[in-house]
Amino acid sequence: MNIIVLSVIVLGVIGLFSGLILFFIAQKFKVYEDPKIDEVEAVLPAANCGGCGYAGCRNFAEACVKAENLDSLNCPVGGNKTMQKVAVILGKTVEAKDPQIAVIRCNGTPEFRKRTNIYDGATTCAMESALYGGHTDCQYGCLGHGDCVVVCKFDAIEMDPVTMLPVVNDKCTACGACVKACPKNIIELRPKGKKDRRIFVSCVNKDKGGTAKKSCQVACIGCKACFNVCKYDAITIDNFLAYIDPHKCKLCRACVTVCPTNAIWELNFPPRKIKEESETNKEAAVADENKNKNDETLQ
Amino acid sequence: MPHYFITMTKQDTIEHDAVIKAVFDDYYEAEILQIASCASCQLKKLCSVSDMAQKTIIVQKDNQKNIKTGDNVVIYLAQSKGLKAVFLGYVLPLILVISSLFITFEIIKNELISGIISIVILFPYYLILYLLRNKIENEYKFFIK
Amino acid sequence: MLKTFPKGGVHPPENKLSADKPTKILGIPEEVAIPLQQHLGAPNKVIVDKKNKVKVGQKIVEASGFVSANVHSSVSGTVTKIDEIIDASGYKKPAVFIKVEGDEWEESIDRSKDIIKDIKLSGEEIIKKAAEMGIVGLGGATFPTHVKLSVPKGSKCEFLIINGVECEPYLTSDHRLMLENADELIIGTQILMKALNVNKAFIGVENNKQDAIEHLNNIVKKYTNDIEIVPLKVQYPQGGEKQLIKAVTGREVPSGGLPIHAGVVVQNVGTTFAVYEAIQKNKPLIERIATITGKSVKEPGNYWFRIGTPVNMIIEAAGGLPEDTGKVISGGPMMGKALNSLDAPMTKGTSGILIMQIQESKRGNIMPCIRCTKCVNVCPQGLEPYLLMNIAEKQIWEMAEKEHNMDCIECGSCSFICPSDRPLLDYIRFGKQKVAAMIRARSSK
Amino acid sequence: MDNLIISQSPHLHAKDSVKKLMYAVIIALLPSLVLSIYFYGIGAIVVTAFAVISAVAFEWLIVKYLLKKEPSIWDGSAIITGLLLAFNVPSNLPIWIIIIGALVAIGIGKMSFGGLGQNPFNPALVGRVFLLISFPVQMTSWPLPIKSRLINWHFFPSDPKALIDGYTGATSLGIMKEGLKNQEVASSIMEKIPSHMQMFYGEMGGSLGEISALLLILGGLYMIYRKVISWHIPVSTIVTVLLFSGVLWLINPQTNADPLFHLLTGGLMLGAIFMATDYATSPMSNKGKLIFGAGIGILTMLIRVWGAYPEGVSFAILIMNAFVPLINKGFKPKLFGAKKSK
Amino acid sequence: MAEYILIFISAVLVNNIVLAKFLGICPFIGVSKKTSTAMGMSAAVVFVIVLATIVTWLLNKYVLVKFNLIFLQTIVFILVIAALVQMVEIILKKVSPPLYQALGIFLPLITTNCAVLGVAILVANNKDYGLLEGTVFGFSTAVGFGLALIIFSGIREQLEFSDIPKALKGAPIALIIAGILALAFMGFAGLA
Amino acid sequence: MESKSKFSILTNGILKENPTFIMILGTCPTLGTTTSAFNGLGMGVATLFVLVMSNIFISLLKNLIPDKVRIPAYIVVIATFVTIVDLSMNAYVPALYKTLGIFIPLIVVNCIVLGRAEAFASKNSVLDSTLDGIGMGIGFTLALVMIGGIREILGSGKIFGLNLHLFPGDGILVFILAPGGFLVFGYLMALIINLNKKLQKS
Amino acid sequence: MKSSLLTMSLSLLLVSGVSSALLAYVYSLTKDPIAQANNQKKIDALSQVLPEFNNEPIAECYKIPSDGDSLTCYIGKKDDEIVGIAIETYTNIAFGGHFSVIVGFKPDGTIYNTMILEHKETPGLGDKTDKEKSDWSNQFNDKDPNVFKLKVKKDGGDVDAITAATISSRAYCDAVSRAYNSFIQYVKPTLQ
Ligand SMILES: Cc1cc2nc3c(=O)[nH]c(=O)nc-3n(C[C@H](O)[C@H](O)[C@H](O)COP(=O)(O)O)c2cc1C
Ligand SMILES: Cc1cc2nc3c(=O)[nH]c(=O)nc-3n(C[C@H](O)[C@H](O)[C@H](O)COP(=O)(O)O)c2cc1C
Ligand SMILES: Cc1cc2nc3c(=O)[nH]c(=O)nc-3n(C[C@H](O)[C@H](O)[C@H](O)COP(=O)(O)O)c2cc1C
Ligand SMILES: Cc1cc2nc3c(=O)[nH]c(=O)nc-3n(C[C@H](O)[C@H](O)[C@H](O)CO)c2cc1C
Ligand code: SF4
Ligand code: SF4
Ligand code: SF4
Ligand code: SF4
Ligand code: FES
Repeated sequence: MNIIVLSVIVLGVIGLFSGLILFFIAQKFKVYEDPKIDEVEAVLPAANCGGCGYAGCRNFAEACVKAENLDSLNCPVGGNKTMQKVAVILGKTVEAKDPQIAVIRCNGTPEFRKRTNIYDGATTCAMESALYGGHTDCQYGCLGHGDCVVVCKFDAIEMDPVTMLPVVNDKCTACGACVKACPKNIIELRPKGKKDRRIFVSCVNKDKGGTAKKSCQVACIGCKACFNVCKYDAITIDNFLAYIDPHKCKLCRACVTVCPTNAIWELNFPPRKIKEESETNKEAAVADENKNKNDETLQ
Repeated sequence: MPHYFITMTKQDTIEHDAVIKAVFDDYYEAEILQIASCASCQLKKLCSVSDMAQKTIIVQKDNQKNIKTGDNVVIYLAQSKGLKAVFLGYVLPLILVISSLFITFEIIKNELISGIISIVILFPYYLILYLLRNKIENEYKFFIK
Repeated sequence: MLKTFPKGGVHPPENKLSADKPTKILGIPEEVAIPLQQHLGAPNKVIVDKKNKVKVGQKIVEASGFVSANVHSSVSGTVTKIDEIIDASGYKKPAVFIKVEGDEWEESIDRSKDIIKDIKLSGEEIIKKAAEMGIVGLGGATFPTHVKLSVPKGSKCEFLIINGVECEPYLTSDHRLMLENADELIIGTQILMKALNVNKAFIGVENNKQDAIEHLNNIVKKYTNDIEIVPLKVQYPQGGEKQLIKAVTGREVPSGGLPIHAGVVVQNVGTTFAVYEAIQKNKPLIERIATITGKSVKEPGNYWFRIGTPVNMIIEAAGGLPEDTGKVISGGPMMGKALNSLDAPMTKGTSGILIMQIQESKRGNIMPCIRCTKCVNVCPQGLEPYLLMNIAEKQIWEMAEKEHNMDCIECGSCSFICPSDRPLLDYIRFGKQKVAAMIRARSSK
Repeated sequence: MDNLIISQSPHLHAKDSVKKLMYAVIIALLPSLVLSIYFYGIGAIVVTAFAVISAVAFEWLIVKYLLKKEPSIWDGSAIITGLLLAFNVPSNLPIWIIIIGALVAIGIGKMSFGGLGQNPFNPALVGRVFLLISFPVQMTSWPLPIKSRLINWHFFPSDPKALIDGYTGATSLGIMKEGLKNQEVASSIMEKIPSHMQMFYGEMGGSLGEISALLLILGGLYMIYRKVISWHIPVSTIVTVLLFSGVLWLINPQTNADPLFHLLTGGLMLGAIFMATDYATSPMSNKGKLIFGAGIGILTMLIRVWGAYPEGVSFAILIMNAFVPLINKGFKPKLFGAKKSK
Repeated sequence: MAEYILIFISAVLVNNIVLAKFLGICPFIGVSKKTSTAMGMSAAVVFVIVLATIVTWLLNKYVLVKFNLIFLQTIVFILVIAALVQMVEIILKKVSPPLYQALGIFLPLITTNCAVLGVAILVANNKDYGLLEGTVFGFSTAVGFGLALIIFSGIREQLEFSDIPKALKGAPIALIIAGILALAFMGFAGLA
Repeated sequence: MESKSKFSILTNGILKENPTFIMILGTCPTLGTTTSAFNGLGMGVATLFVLVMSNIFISLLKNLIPDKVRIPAYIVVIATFVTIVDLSMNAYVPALYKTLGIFIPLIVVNCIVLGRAEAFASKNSVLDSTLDGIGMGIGFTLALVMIGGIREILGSGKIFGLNLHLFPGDGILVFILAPGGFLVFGYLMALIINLNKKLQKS
Repeated sequence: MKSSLLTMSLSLLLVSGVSSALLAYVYSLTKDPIAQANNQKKIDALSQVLPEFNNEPIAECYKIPSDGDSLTCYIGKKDDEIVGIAIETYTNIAFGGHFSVIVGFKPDGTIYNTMILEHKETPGLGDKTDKEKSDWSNQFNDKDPNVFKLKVKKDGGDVDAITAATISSRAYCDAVSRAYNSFIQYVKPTLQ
């Protein structure tokens, strides 16, 4: 028989047979994967950081495709821009969320927070904190081994070698990994604020004023000065610790100057004009003024 | 709380990462995540000629855990059960095939026939499995970790 | 062959510098700070207020549950405040501060030196009284003694073991107690036996305390045949209760189980003495013996101190803090806690204050694990410490649980022996915390 | 004293350190080195020196420039690797080959896995087997032991044949294997090779450190005494070889060498005492160690009796190294209070 | 019998499919780090390879050689193997869904690339092998693959805790380990 | 998919998505056929041919083949070209054919080929697919030649058969044996991955 | 394209049909060159181990017995006069087990030339038996095995072994003497 005819027959039969089996099975087993998942995944940052609450970007993409609306889903890394793109792909809407950033709520550099003992153990914050309060009298303060630095996938936290405090830079995507890692609960995710400006109390010390002040010169002592000066009810004080609600705070900077221990931080603000002339007096004056005003409005 | 209070339940298990695909009244359907190197591969859907099927697995419901579709979970099966499954699924039929090949060849000395018999012998094997399906049913339960 | 536990263990230099120093009584400080919680278990509530006058032995803190213990005032005077103080845990903990005025005792307490042999109370009454008197284990874990004595339904206690091992280097308080208060100890043992309804008790003593073994043997003859003094090989952690039980009775406490699951209850000699005083003399647990010791300490010694006395005081009594102090440890060098404040109050659990020299207390540089298996070989619990540390470093807690990290008794033998100076126990503890949290979360779900 | 030091318990530490352990091993190896210098002359010194120096140097370079970390080469482990590599090669090996060996041992065998303690395979053996397979000619021509001869060593032998004639010869194992293959009777082959006594104290041809069972055993006892190693691996390896070869020998003493011969020849002692016991590459539990040793014994004998190579210790150890993680998984130390197996 | 033992030793140790023959390396490198999973996968591979060997051998001898169509070997084999493997899957699923599920986590089919086709071609083209020898060879080769896989999963599990230089993490270190293993396995030379 | 320039399609496979070093596909032929630079080249070119041809044909056929039998059909197409290569090599370069041995038919299961067919050719124009095939093929070939070259130089002191007289003897034999293949591939892969990372960063 | 059973079957049939036809065509094109290529090596070998000839020895080959096996024998003739006899022989005691050698004898029984055909010896060692790698095998040329003992010197013969590859050398001798024995027994007598 002609070899061509023969091979056509043999291969035709085998090809058809196995092709159909393959087809049949493909059909049986085929899990429908929405092609949109791929598309969504493509616009995601591929950082696989888990900041969205899902195991990886693909899982997040799946969740986006499945979800009825995107309100509860957010990729902190990509931010609004990415979520907007996702929304376009999926034909859904998404409300813009305030971008967030991590802030370090500890102020106690070695200069202000004296070491009281020498820690000689495994250099992780989690383990030092498991052993005792910390190598300073402040039990709340940063331990400085940088557990937060280690977990950050974006190189957004560095340890300042002088202050021994972590510093967050603008690579931060608010993934929240550091927040989880810090055994002292020092790190908070706060809205980035207009022009990247933020005001917050850089301290989590819940000791009474005196004790706090003794252990760290720049601790929040719960003196209520800021509380009194804030016109927008943005400040609350619990357990001798002030907290500024970022959503209420209007960035007026009034509180910053009244804080007797400089525990309130303002970031990315232009330098104060008055400050240039003479320092404390004027500041105090302004503070007083504010306080007065505040009192008046209260009355 | 000191650890004395805690009852320990340990058991050797075979675990696998999976994603919950659907939640039903008394079970979940979970899809196995491919092993790491494959999961990240761009070509996973077509990598090998025959490996296209994603595995969907029925997992026992655990009412105490609040699990929704899309959750990443670890599912597990008792290791002894897993190895038993391997035995029933691969090892036993393998023994069957090889021994029938050798035995029939010893008897009839014909490669074609004994070869075919050794393959065909799988069908009664699977028939038996099929008849026993209810017995097997209850053994291989996956749970959520 | 002396009895010992079958596997593992180390033999650190004993350095029992104060073994031949008879106990003295430490003076009463001007102010004491009595922590509210000096036991393992549920937190307590204070029943005195600022400005209240209290007497020695007056109950000031009440147990808030079964696994909890009362606290009594160790001095007489005025409550100045209820505030926080850094204790041996290194954290600020609430405490009752009392300004000392005189030394006025509750009348019910029998302060005579007489030895009372008759045990009048029934078993149940003994347990109740022990609870009332705030007795907790003085062997280290400060677990409320009445809980241990209340054998749960379904289990039966067959033996009582009195732990006079004192396997920690440096410490000698139990040793001195056995020498100086043997009669009370034996009676205390009988009380415990009655409470537990057992008719066999052992007193385990390490063989490096020959004098105590002989002395106890002599004394016990006067009382009963049911108490046996068992000399044990000098091997750390002979005093760990699982190891002690194995060494004395050959039984193994099941993994994850309690001594009672092996039919045994273990009590420290100090606890036993405290039980004697509580039952026979109505005296709550307000004082105990602590060893003050260390290579550079001028006068190492053993002191009876009132609960709440600041650590500083006992150091002063021993000649002050030496120049070359590196660490001050509450407890022994193997299991004690390094103190970060010398104002910390000494509590029911303080068996000694050890002052270590700088060069002795600095840890070596951490090197990679060379897999020398020394840690595996010394672990009395049959664990693989190197692996547990690796797992903890990588934070794979499921695996840590599978590798039984909860079975670690934190004896520290592994860290002690490791030639690479790896902080094995640091990591294992960390892992235990995490796994315990995980298990708790699981069982509460 | 203002600032107290704080750390977790235990606060005491045994006096051992990695360095001390490693130097104990080095001390245990020295007698064999001296003997080999006595028999093989200056070549033994040169090969050993180059092996050690280049092993240490490569470790330093790799740590410093590739891993960009602070090198800590004086822990002694690289010295041991160099020493043992040298112990496993003929004393007339050209320098450039031993340097390649050290590079492979340290670079591939050790540092690729992260360095000290992390390597799954014995570095010196990785280097040795690499060389054996790469340079079979140079690696299998052993100088004969000549008492106190001095210079017999060539820097760059242009013609490898020069190595073989005259003062080099096969090892006893090689002669035995060759002979048995040619259907000679074991007892008559024995006449061509050194006596058991000579083998025991070390007058025979072979790799430079493997020759004297006596001194190696002494070194081993010293290490056991210093608690550097435990007895499990050496004993189980040696006993397995003894049993295996004993059974063969009892079956047919004509076609099989006697058990003592198998013990005393080749790298068995060196391997069992110094190389199988390498911490990083041996199992963690005592049970595991016994199994590991037995595996080495069996594989060694398989290769010696039926394989192409006259000697199989190196291969056997490397192969068992690969099984160590599985052994560690399967044979854990007995957990205190573990429930009796149901 | 001795002949089969020789084939077995040769295929498992001396000419190990992964370490000496360079087949099936992708799954070898990408395989799970869990030893238990590796064992399950190995069993799956053995089964699949033996089946494939028998079927392709028969096809080769009684169709391709008979009709002088050897040149269709590659194409026929690949199609038949693919179909065969899928068929086993589907039968298993139909016959015993729970069993199928339990096996699901062993992801057997990922390993069916090079190794299966390679063994089929090797056996079919080896003039010395009859069906029985071919089957034994296929079986042994697969066992060799499984052995390598299991050893490897163990080492990788242990390496989880090592501090591998960053540049070598992942596939490179896997290859290096394979290299050293291959080096070690050369010691078996001459055994068969 | 974003439209890419023709040039980037071509160069994609050479470094950025190099099938051997970056995607780690087709490891078996990569190791099995690289005992010398020439053998690597031969294997690379054979694969290149199959890649290009199957890409072209699949791109041409993409609208004709029903989706569901796509994979079997692709396999048939690919296997056809593999067989053609097999036959022609056997006929015209028998020595090379012998050394490459089983790895020629195994091109069928090389993930690169089917992968490109599915991921690229089935979605793109014939021209693009051709370019993609060429790029990937060149990437693969370059990798094989590199590995083969290194193994040849180290293993026998030669390159493309030319003796470089590097060693007094024959060279470091291991490198032309199996273990050397793994080692060279491993270290080279590490090098290239890192280079690639650096390039992409800058 | 939309999938239906018809289109699917059709397209599959079409694809396989076309490709098999194509393959069959290519096969018929390459058939002869392949056959030739397969023979070429032997022809080259024959022309090496035999003095110049002008017949077609491959067409005229026949089998001769040897220890229960058989060897292939090729007669080289120049102008119908026998100039040499090539015997394809083998050994099983080589380092890699088996290799085959072709030995050319002059009609008087002296060796004209020898050449290894296929081997699995170690590169750099045993492969020096290969003419391409070393001229070691030339030492057999023009030797009469009757006087020249076909054993390595170590075994009391006259053959210089390759350094550190005595096994391969011994195996080569084994193969050559196998050929010589059959030659003396079965071929030589027919030449007279
Ligand atoms: C490692 C280790 C060592 C111990 N050493 C002693 C010891 O030497 N003496 C002692 O009384 N208790 C020691 N203990 C505490 C005992 O395990 C046990 O808790 C105690 O004897 C129980 O008695 P108690 O409740 O009266 O304290 C040790 C515990 C551990 C974990
Ligand atoms: C919930 C709980 C129940 C316990 N029950 C008993 C018991 O029934 N019998 C007993 O002997 N010890 C019991 N213990 C005490 C512990 O076994 C142990 O003796 C105590 O924690 C002190 O241990 P250590 O000093 O060795 O660390 C119990 C502990 C806990 C936390
Ligand atoms: C990797 C390696 C490959 C070898 N290959 C061969 C070989 O192909 N042929 C051979 O005769 N010997 C080979 N040998 C050498 C033999 O193992 C043995 O050393 C030799 O046959 C006997 O040594 P001799 O020739 O010096 O007497 C090889 C050795 C090694 C290490
Ligand atoms: C008892 C003992 C045996 C050793 N044996 C070896 C050895 O055989 N090969 C080696 O390279 N290093 C050896 N070393 C050194 C060291 O452990 C080795 O380099 C590690 O494998 C490096 O991780 C040994 C060390 C000790 C303590
Ligand atoms: S700084 Fe914290 S929140 Fe920001 S990216 Fe890093 S880990 Fe995430
Ligand atoms: S912020 Fe928290 S985690 Fe970061 S260094 Fe300070 S204590 Fe550690
Ligand atoms: S692991 Fe725990 S029990 Fe074991 S030696 Fe270490 S501290 Fe002791
Ligand atoms: S003792 Fe230290 S070095 Fe040795 S195995 Fe344990 S952790 Fe590793
Ligand atoms: S090329 Fe991937 S398994 Fe062979």
